[in-house]
Amino acid sequence: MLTRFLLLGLDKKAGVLLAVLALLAVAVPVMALGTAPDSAWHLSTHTVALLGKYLCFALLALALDLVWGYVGILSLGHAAFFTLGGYAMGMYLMRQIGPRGVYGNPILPDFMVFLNWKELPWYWHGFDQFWFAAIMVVLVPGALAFAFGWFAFRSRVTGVYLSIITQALTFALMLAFFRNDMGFGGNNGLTDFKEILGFDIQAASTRVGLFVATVVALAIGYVLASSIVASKLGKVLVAVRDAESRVRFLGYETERYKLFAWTLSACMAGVAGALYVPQVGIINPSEFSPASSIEAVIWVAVGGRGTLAGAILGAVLVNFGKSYFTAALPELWLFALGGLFVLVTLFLPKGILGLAAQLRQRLPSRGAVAAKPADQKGV
Amino acid sequence: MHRAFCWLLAAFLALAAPAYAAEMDARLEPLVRGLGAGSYADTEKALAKLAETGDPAAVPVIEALQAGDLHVRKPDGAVVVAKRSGNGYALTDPVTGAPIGEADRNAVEKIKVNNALRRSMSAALGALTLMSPNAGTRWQAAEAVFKSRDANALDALNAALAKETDEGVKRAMTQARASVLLGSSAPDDDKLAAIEVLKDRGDQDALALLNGAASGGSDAVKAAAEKAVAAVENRLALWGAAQNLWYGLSLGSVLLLAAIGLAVTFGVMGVINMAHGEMVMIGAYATFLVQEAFRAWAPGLFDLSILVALPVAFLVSGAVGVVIERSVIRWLYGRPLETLLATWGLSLALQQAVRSLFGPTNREVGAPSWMSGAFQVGGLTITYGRLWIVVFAFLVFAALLVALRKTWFGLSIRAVTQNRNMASAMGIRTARVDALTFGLGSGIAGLAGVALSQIDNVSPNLGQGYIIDSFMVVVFGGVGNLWGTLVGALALGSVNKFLEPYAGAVLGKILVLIFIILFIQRRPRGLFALKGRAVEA
Amino acid sequence: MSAEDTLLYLDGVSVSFDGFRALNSLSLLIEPGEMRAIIGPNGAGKTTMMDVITGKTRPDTGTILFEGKTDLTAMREAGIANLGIGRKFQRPTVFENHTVWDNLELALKAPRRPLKTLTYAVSRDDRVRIEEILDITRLSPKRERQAGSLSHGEKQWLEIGMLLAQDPKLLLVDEPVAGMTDAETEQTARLLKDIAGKHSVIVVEHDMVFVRELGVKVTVLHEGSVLAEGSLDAVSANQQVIDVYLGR
Amino acid sequence: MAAAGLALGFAAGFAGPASAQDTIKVGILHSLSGTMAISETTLKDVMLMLIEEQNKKGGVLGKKLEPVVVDPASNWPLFAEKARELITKDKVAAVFGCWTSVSRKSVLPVFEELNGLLFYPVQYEGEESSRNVFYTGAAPNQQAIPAVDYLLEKESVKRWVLAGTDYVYPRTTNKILEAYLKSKGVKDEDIKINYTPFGHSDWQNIVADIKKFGSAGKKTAVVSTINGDANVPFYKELGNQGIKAQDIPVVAFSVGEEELAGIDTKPLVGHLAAWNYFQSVDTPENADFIKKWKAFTKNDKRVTNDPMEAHYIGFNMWVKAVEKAGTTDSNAVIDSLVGVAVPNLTGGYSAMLPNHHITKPVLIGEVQENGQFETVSKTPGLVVGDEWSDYLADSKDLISDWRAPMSCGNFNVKTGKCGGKGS
Repeated sequence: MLTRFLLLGLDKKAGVLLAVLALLAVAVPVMALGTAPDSAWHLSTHTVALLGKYLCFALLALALDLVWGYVGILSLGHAAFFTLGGYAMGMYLMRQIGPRGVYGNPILPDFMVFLNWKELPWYWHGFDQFWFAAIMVVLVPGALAFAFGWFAFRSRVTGVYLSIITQALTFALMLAFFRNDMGFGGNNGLTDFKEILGFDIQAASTRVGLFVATVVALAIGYVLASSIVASKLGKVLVAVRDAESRVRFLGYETERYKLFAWTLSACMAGVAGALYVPQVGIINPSEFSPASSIEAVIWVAVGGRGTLAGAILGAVLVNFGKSYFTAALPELWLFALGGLFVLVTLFLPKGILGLAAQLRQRLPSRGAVAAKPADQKGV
Repeated sequence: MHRAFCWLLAAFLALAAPAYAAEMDARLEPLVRGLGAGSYADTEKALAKLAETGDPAAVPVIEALQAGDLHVRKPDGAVVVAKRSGNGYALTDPVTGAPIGEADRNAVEKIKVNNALRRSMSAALGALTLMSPNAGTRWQAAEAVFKSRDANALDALNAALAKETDEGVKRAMTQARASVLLGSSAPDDDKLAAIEVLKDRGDQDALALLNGAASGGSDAVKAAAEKAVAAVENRLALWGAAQNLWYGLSLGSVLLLAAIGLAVTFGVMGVINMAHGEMVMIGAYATFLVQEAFRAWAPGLFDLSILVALPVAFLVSGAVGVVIERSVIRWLYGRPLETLLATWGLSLALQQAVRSLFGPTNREVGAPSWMSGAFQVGGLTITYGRLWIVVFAFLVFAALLVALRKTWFGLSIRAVTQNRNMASAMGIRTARVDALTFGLGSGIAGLAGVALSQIDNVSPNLGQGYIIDSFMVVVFGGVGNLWGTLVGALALGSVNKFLEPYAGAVLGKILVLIFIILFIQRRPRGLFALKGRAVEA
Repeated sequence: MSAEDTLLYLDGVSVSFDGFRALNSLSLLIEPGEMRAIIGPNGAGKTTMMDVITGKTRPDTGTILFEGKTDLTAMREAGIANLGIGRKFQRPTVFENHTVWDNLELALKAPRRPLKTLTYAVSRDDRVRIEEILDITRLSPKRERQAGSLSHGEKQWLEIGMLLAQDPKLLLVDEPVAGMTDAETEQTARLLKDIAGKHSVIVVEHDMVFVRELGVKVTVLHEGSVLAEGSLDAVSANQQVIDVYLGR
Repeated sequence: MAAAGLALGFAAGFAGPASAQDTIKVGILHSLSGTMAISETTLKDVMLMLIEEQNKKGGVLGKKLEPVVVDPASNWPLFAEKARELITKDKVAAVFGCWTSVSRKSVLPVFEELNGLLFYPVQYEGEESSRNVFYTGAAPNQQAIPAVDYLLEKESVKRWVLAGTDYVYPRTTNKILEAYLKSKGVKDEDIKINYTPFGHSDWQNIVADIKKFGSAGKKTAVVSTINGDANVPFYKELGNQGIKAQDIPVVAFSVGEEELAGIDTKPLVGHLAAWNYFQSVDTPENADFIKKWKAFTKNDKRVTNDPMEAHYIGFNMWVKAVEKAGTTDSNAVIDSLVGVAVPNLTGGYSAMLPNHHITKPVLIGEVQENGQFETVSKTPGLVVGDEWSDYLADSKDLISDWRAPMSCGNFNVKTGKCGGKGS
């Protein structure tokens, strides 16, 4: 039955995407480990880490698209779930440093030592076990999302109001984690990791391993998401997006549906964060910043809201552009990026994947006039 | 002002009697020369001697030293007043003020001062100017002595008190005398009297002195001082609450200013305007440019620069707003979300544009004299800058309210936002109204920029600091309801300020955010939600 | 007649928005299997009545009982719908981004919990039932069309079809024939009549021809309360009714 | 399958053989956008100037220097990513960059993994010493402690407010100062510590509290470790509430000429700052440096500040070391850097110590009306940078010496072991 359900997700588009991921999962290790450093096909650890980062963001975008594209919940706070997952992983990696910290303290991370904490805060216990951390990666964002969503959806907070309080949520978390008294390393966050599951975190092989893990996670996430979308539940979700009250009159408790998608999405974001941290080597509060949530929204919009593949594509493209421009035109890249967003929203409201459809009925003005009286749907 | 005037007077008197003056110079000359001796310590000694003479002729010298005009002429080590003229200096005699020729830039060396010197200078001037013909000056002198607690000033103080007629000055002098006595080795009953005087003064400074007294001296004095301290502290505690209220109000009005433009572009038009903060920033930079212009061409009128900046900032930001609306927003009506993305992109670009135009560093926006400093209302310290911002915020709010309620423009805005097609059917040029409305919102943001430039960085990041708070305020108050924005801003402002003393700045802000989240659960459409069927649609 | 043996029982129901009284102690009884037509000028409170029954709006005062026992005022939309009260809106609202088939599938009587729907697979009877409804509503050829691309009339039909798919005990139908051709109107009337046998139906309609076609008991609403009740002829003869409505 | 091609396209795009080494590349890793651009952009410019100057002199080892500028956009993970890019992709010989501690912490593992060179030009909290990092900014004992000494002696301050932004530099500095002040016999109730969030802009009641704290009848001073952005509103509030330097002096560790450029300093005259360099310092080297800087930026209003001097020193040290080693190979340069001494801008020589910190004079300056600082006190000799503070329990036993045989960043003199990193 589960298989039946999963098979739902495997349409043609999924086939293509999974093929690409499979290709990456094979090609990258070969190019990174199997080629001579000076060969034209060699991938440096830098590139591997970069691709890994993009795919983590892709998973985040996927999670976001699930709630925004299919349920119409515009979350400006998904960075919160992403970062919480990241911290859970970061705490594990921190504990793995053990006595190799600069002060050689076997238990306490360095930042606690020099701000002379005496013993480990209770919430740091257990994170020396990978399995525990792994559970927390999903549980913490999930629990937060569930609690938040439970209240918000029951009291029917919708549209902009919902978006803004999600922003408030992540903003509050950012301020909280900036506080050194919280015991998460304050502004410096968690860094200087040594090893994960016993593997040297800086070794090329480990990086490739992490990359493959990310590819797999993304593939699973994609199949899961597309199966859900294809199921009847998915149809209900879309119905909720388009006409929530009508769905209620059909006897569906829309709150439950939203909560389901919302919590699941948060968990996916958490996993993305957890994979992100060991690959970039640091997690700190500015990841919570509302700006990064908004950026994630933009990836989805660029790729094509409401198309899972689009979300992934958007995340990869935008971030690739960012890495490229910040090096190529460091003074001007913000113009490029900003311009991109404006152009995309103006000329491809359905994103890159919607481009073809868009080309048919050109003239942005048409859509605009038709839609003029401001209604909050779509938000 | 007065002060300078009365130095001229003093100098004039000194000059009026040449013989006397000449004799004076003879006596002062070596002391003045001593000021240039070299180290801070030496200068301080010379200054002390100069002060001891009690000779008003010393005043202009100290004034010059305070102003940093006093230099040592390298060749002969004479101490002179040197003022910039061309690329050299015009020299005058520090005592007589008589011109004594020119000097090349590096032929004179400035006499440096540090905090210690500054203290002794104001003390000395205090002692020396107690007899000044001008009441204001005498009052300042008394205050200076009050702070310096310079025992040498005591005789001068008594003499002055005997002559003093002005009530206010008399009080100031008595208090000064009290502060000196308390510091000195005067007999106890003098000190007890002094304590009473200070208790009546009852402000922070008095508290400082009383605390000092309470920690030393005879038991009788100690006891009295402690009582006085308690009394003063109670008084200040009462004012403390009022002070907090004021802080809340002034923070609230800053939030109001920042949010009110958004209340138009977002609240009325439904555009999730992420570039709002940049409109504020542009307003601030407009202020900077206006001030640069004033600095360049009309330094004398600098105090007016802010007033001129207001319309300029409004127009500049407004114009940028109109351009944005015409070029981008107009295509996106009814798709609030797309407006979020597009305006976010715009805000990135605008920040970078300003960065490349003006550089990434802070730009200096000066405060006009009428906006700097503070005044006391009982135990309440109110800074002029904040006061004007509060006033300004409410003026802007009122103006906007009138504009939307009473003018034809406002009418058509509401018509268009409520029923676009009907409005256009009635011959309202909706496109133009849209552009102007967005322009209005942006312009108001620009006005906010002028005010914020007085209290915050004028840097490309200025807007980012306010955008989130602005959205919180508008949403908390209820989208599309100006009164909601007003109440929201003030409420959040004062909640924040009342939490701060207990929770600290960081935790306070977090608690406010959590409060907003919970509040929205109770009222999903903000404080002043529109009720009834209108909402359901 | 007591509340017990009614299907729907409204007593002294009042609602007001910002001072405007949309319902003014409205009382109404619907028997099982009965079809009732509700008429009344604009603002008489017809739609608001439907809102309070379906839980979209909470009444300020008054009792609403379903099957003589369940208090609807305490419930939310979904719960009420699951009791067996279906509603068709004035402005046809179907799920525009779903196909006709999916619209019906969503409406079809089936477990409504997320995890149930997640693992839901269309059973044979379900398919049969949907086909049936497609035939009734004449939408079979358009089953794969996006609902958004249907004509106004077709949307009306689709929504009626969704109503049937829900298989409710009580149908609330708001202006079903608005924008329909005479043929369609007549056809709708026939459809509603034979539904009425198994279900109770409340029809709100302006179209007098249609109401006459139905030939059922008529309730006239005015300013949020019942002005008159009886056969169409009876009420049209009623002087008050003529004043406020027919002879406007 | 287009997508697949795209994916490979990326890979190919990233890969590619190393470019031929006809120039020596120097990486510049400073934020040009985001919150830190305000401070870091200047350092990017000064590096470009120094490199240009060096090339005029014929470059290094007969090769021209080629700057590689990237923008880490005030985003800490991006710092690490860009550092990796500079070293692996652009093959730079050395990197000059970072401002905030977190950005340094973020790139540190990268430099150690790839054995690169980082010159870090900003005063920081210490408690770190890496083989691959050279700290040309001040350690706490080269800034904070002398400043406090000055206030203790010259202003005979009895009561202290330690106000800072809530991040690691102020936290650590204040911990050190607290310990130091207590060792000087200051009582607990005479020390008040206060932390505010980044970019805090409403200082009304904090300034008022300072005023109140100052009215206890004892001379009071404020030691400010408030972070760049928040300073302008802080000083504006100080000015407005009329806290005069004569009454309650404020000594700041992160306020330099650049920050003051944004404020009207008339009400602030006499407030203090502690640095290792002031633009007002009157030496021929400095005059020359300022002249070149203004010429380079084509703006004679541009000011110079302490981190710029740090880069000036660091860059010259690197050049000298490379010349000495005759190669740009990291290991050779790292070894030859220790002991290198170059002139600083305050009329002396700064030397690279075995702990990869440098010797500097400490200057205390008072704010003047023209937005400059007037030096009111200068340490007689050079102060040796102390990475492991003697006032923190866990680090007082640690020392760092990167010369063979010890070559350890955190050698514990008690246990005689090299903990963690070095081993």
